[in-house]
Amino acid sequence: MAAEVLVFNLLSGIAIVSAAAMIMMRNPVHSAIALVITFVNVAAVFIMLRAEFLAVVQIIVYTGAILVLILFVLMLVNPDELPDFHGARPMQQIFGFGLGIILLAEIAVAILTRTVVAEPGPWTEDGMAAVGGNVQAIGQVLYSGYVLPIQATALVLLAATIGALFLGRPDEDEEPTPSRRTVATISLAHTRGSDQDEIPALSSANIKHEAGDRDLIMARDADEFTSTPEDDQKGQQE
Amino acid sequence: MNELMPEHFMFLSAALFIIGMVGVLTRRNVLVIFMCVELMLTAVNISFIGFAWEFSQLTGQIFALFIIAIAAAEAVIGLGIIMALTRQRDTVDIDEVRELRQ
Amino acid sequence: MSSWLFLIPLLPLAAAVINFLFGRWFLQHASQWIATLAVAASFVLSIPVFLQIASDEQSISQHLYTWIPAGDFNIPVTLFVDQLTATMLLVVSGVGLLVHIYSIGYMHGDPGIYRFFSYLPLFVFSMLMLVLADNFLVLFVFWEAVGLCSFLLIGFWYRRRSAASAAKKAFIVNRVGDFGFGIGILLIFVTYGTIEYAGVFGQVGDATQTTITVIALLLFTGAIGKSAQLPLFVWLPDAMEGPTPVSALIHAATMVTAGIFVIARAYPIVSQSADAMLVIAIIGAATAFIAATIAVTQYDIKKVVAYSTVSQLGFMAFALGSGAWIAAIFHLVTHAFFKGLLFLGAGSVIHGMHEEQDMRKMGGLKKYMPLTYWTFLIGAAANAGIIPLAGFWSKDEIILGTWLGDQPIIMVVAFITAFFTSLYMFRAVFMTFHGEERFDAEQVHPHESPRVMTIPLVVLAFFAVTVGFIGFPPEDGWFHHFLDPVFPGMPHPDVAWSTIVLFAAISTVIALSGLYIQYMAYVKRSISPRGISELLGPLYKLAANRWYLDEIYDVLIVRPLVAFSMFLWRFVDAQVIDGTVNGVGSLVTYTSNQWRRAQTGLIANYVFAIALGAVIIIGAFMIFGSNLFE
Amino acid sequence: MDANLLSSYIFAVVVLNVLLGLMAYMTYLERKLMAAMQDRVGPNRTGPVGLLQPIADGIKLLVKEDIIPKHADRRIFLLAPLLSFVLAPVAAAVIPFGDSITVFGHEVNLYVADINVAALYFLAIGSMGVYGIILGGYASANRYSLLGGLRSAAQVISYEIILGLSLVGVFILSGSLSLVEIVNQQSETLHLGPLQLPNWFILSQPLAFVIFLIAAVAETNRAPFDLPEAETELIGGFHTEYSGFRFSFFFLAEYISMIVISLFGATIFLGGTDGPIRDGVWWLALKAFIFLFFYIWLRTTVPRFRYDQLMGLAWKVLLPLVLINILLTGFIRLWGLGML
Repeated sequence: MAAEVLVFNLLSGIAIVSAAAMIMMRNPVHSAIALVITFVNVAAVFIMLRAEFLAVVQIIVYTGAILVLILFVLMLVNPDELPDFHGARPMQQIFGFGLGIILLAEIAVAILTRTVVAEPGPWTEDGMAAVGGNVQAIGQVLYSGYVLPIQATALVLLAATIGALFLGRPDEDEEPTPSRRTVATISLAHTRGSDQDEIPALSSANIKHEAGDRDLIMARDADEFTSTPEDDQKGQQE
Repeated sequence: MNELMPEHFMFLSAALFIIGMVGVLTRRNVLVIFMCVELMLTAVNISFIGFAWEFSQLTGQIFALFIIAIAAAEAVIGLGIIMALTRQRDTVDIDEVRELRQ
Repeated sequence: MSSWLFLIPLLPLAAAVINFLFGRWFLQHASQWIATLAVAASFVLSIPVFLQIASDEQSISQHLYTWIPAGDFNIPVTLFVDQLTATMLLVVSGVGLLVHIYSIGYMHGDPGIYRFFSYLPLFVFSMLMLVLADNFLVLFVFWEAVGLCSFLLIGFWYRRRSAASAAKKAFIVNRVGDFGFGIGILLIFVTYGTIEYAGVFGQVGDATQTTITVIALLLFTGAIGKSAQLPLFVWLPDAMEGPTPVSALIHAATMVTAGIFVIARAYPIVSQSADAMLVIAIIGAATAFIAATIAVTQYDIKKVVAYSTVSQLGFMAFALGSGAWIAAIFHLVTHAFFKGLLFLGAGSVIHGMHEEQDMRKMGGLKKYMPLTYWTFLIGAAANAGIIPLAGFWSKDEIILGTWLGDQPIIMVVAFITAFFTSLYMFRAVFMTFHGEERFDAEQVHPHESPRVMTIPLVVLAFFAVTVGFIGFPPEDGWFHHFLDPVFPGMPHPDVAWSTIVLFAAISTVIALSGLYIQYMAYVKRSISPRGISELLGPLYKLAANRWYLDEIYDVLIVRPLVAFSMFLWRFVDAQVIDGTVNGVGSLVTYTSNQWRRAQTGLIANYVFAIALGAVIIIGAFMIFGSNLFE
Repeated sequence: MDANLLSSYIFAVVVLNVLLGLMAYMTYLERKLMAAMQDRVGPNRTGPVGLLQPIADGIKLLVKEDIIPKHADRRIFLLAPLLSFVLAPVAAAVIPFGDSITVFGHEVNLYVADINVAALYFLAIGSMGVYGIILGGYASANRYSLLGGLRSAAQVISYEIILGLSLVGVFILSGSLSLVEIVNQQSETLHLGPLQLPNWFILSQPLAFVIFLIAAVAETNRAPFDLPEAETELIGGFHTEYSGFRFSFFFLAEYISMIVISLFGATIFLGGTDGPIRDGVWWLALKAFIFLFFYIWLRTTVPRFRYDQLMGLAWKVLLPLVLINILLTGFIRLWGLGML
């Protein structure tokens, strides 16, 4: 089945190239798009490996949710703040690539020299077809042998949701201040109240008498539009 | 190689994993590092699914499923942290975040 | 029938939990009704159980759940009722019910009443479970639980320093006995490989004679603590700091008899060891005698009754030791009624005298509280062994048992003790109720207690009179036949009627002589107690000072312990341990300061370290090989 | 290359072209219907009753100038509309248009592919569709476009969860993710005494159907959930900077999405090709048309939501409802299997 190998090589070639592009791109949005391409190709590889369900899940979760969220965050970040790829740490990059090459060599040797031996299981293509397909097969195995891990995963997801809500809540570093006093004015044009810096917070001492006895001021000129605290005191003395 | 062999997907997995690792090591943008981590997780998934395919087992696929679920949780938390970070420090440069040094 | 056996202990537990959780805020005085009804229900439920046991002589058991399923080591929680347990069930729940009713009057108005009425049913629950247990571990758990309840109830008025320290004393002294008891149970498990009654008792003979003796003595150690035998009885008189109903229920009728119950329950083991039985008999006799001599010299009415309790427990113990098993249990039952009666009567006196306990400040109370007087008199007479009251039958039988068991010395001691019993009992009666009124009539207005308190007195008095007849005729009564299956293989010596009558006559003479002496001393005033005490001189002082046992313990145990603790604190803790801990701390601080430099704060460096580690490990794997991939 | 594969390819081409043609006349239909509802005439000059209007529009868009903003991220700017346009009809591949028919001696299946995970595949393609919008908004280097893109991303992710979960009830009842299988199950007939009912899932899952309808509207960014392109606040949203045929790609993608999701909803809930007489693709078309009519009707009737209302509706109202629906369905299913 040379065709199969051909298709596989094509898909994995695209995946690897776009993954490499992902880490080489300067613009993180381009990186994200490269990663989308990688993921879609990986999903196709999954289909070749008889994992249709996981392929779809891969697309829905990784490309449809996680990467969209990453893009989302990327766009919220000011592009000017993005650090350079070719930053001030050349040593770091040399070491990074060096390590990558060594590790690749090691794993290549491992893959080529070692073989994995294991008992083949029952889930061949026919085996899966017998229960109705990949989804049904996964469902049977998952909900018979992995009930507890499923529950644990649900808890992890719940905890993550709560954690995200906690992390994403608005800043609360501002002390809740007592509500500012608003100056009741009838404005024709410019209110003096808005020009004043800040009107002191209403204290409990003067809140009571102010609540009821403030009348509507019919303004004749601009100075009368606003009643200031001094005015209030005057009014009380009278 | 005229047939699809385990070596195929193992090389794919290794290559993607190492590319992700190199990305984590060399990039400074937290978001890109984040994407690289996702890539590494996917690389591991390829291994799992590949072995599941080779031995006609489903255990590998189920592990991959769990990895995807956990990756989703990780992404949510990670992005939440990044959001908090940008709000507080106005940066996504990982080298500027070094409070732990104290 | 056996299907709702579990309700008997469960109901008091439920009442205790409800009162404890909701008592303070919601129930308050309503808690007393919950507790009383629950105990009443378990009493009512106990009756058919008893009747069934009595009719078909089959033991009942109900498996509740498996507490510890660990391989071969299974501890089931199973309720087990045989004749002995059925008797105890009736006694515990019956006396418990009466004490609950009495407490409604006695504790009226106490702010902690909900607490009282959650501890008391909790005690009833624990005691019921203790007697219902079918293995030694469950027995031990509830053995400790009744100790805990005793602690809580003695220290019920915990703001009173003496109550708090009495509670602690009771708890700590009991620990000594419990320690031995625990080791005994471990030894049983090691020896027999099981701790279930049936399994252990079925293979008693497999162990060596020494082992059996050691096990029996260790079990008796527990009984020494719990049943206040020499030398650990010092806690019981102090325990009178608790409310009087508690003294009646726990420290007279039920908990202190747990030790006797356990020895009786372990009959198959104990009866195999003549040495152990001899030790039990000697300790019991000594306890009975010493406590009786102390009781004669006490002035606190509750202390008199308390020492009387210790003395009577000594009676039961040496009855067990002498082989008079059924007599011991018989005495346990009768004692529960008349001693409960005496305590409640004493409580009624104290209540009527406005918390006055000193008999020197009483006298002539007969006309103020007639009901209390008559019932107290009945209880005292029963305790002293006046024919035909309950105490007479059981005590006479014990003395007879010592003779039958070839323990003539103990028999003599028993007779002397019986004489002292009569002395202190009637001394208490006459000092309290007869003679001139020595209290301050301006301050104190004695009055009869409310009906809720006197009714239990009357009921108990009725039983104190009649319950002895279940053991009539002596050695051949209904009770003997009832309990016979519990003690298989117990010898049944034929006793001639003449012997029985002779012993009864001697007992009666002794009891009546005590009565007569006290009548002359405190009513007719023809004998001066003071003169006698001066005549006896050092002997009297010895008894009045409780044989200096507390002082001896203080010198021998408490002070060295305190000194050792000071040493541990000042030197071992403050210098050795703290020095080590601080040294470790500073070492860690120093090394951490050195290592801190590795913390660059650059995540890239950390990731690099991880990746480098992975590369090195995989490389090592590839070079040196492993069998993982082959 | 076996014959089956070949026939699938041919059928795919047919479907694609039909979809494109339908799309063109969808715009005409919408304008006509809206005009009728708003008491206007609508397009009526080009051709008889304006029938050639879509073609004229197409030509107009193709010949218009293609403007690329100066600061735009060129590559992504060019990629985004293509992505939208390509992905929109791909989802139609799994929709069964009927049983197999015999053409020239070959048996031809009236669907492109019957894959085992068809419904999930549909959702996956739908979730990919958001890239076109978000990337288009980003690449335009325009704050309004960016905001439109972000809104779209949040909205589509949120409503995709609702959309997916609303289908779970159907999956539980049918026990399959394959659309062919789901349609087959719906073609059975229920006998309730004298009453004969089709086994359509709208009858057993009415709540899920309503939620699906709402989520579908939001998923396709249509009124009243067309926040990404809210003209009044975002001057057009993500496609502000697009013009000419690039704009038309977005435009086409939206209408194709509408048609495809209508077909999908008709397949899942309304029995697909099942009908009272003479099963066939015409029933599917009729049902999809009902959906499409509903879309247009909604657009002319309901004002646009505010953004927080939109998200609140998804997370606080629909999500709990849909979870309750799943729970109930699960219990009923267990009960039906005698496991409860």
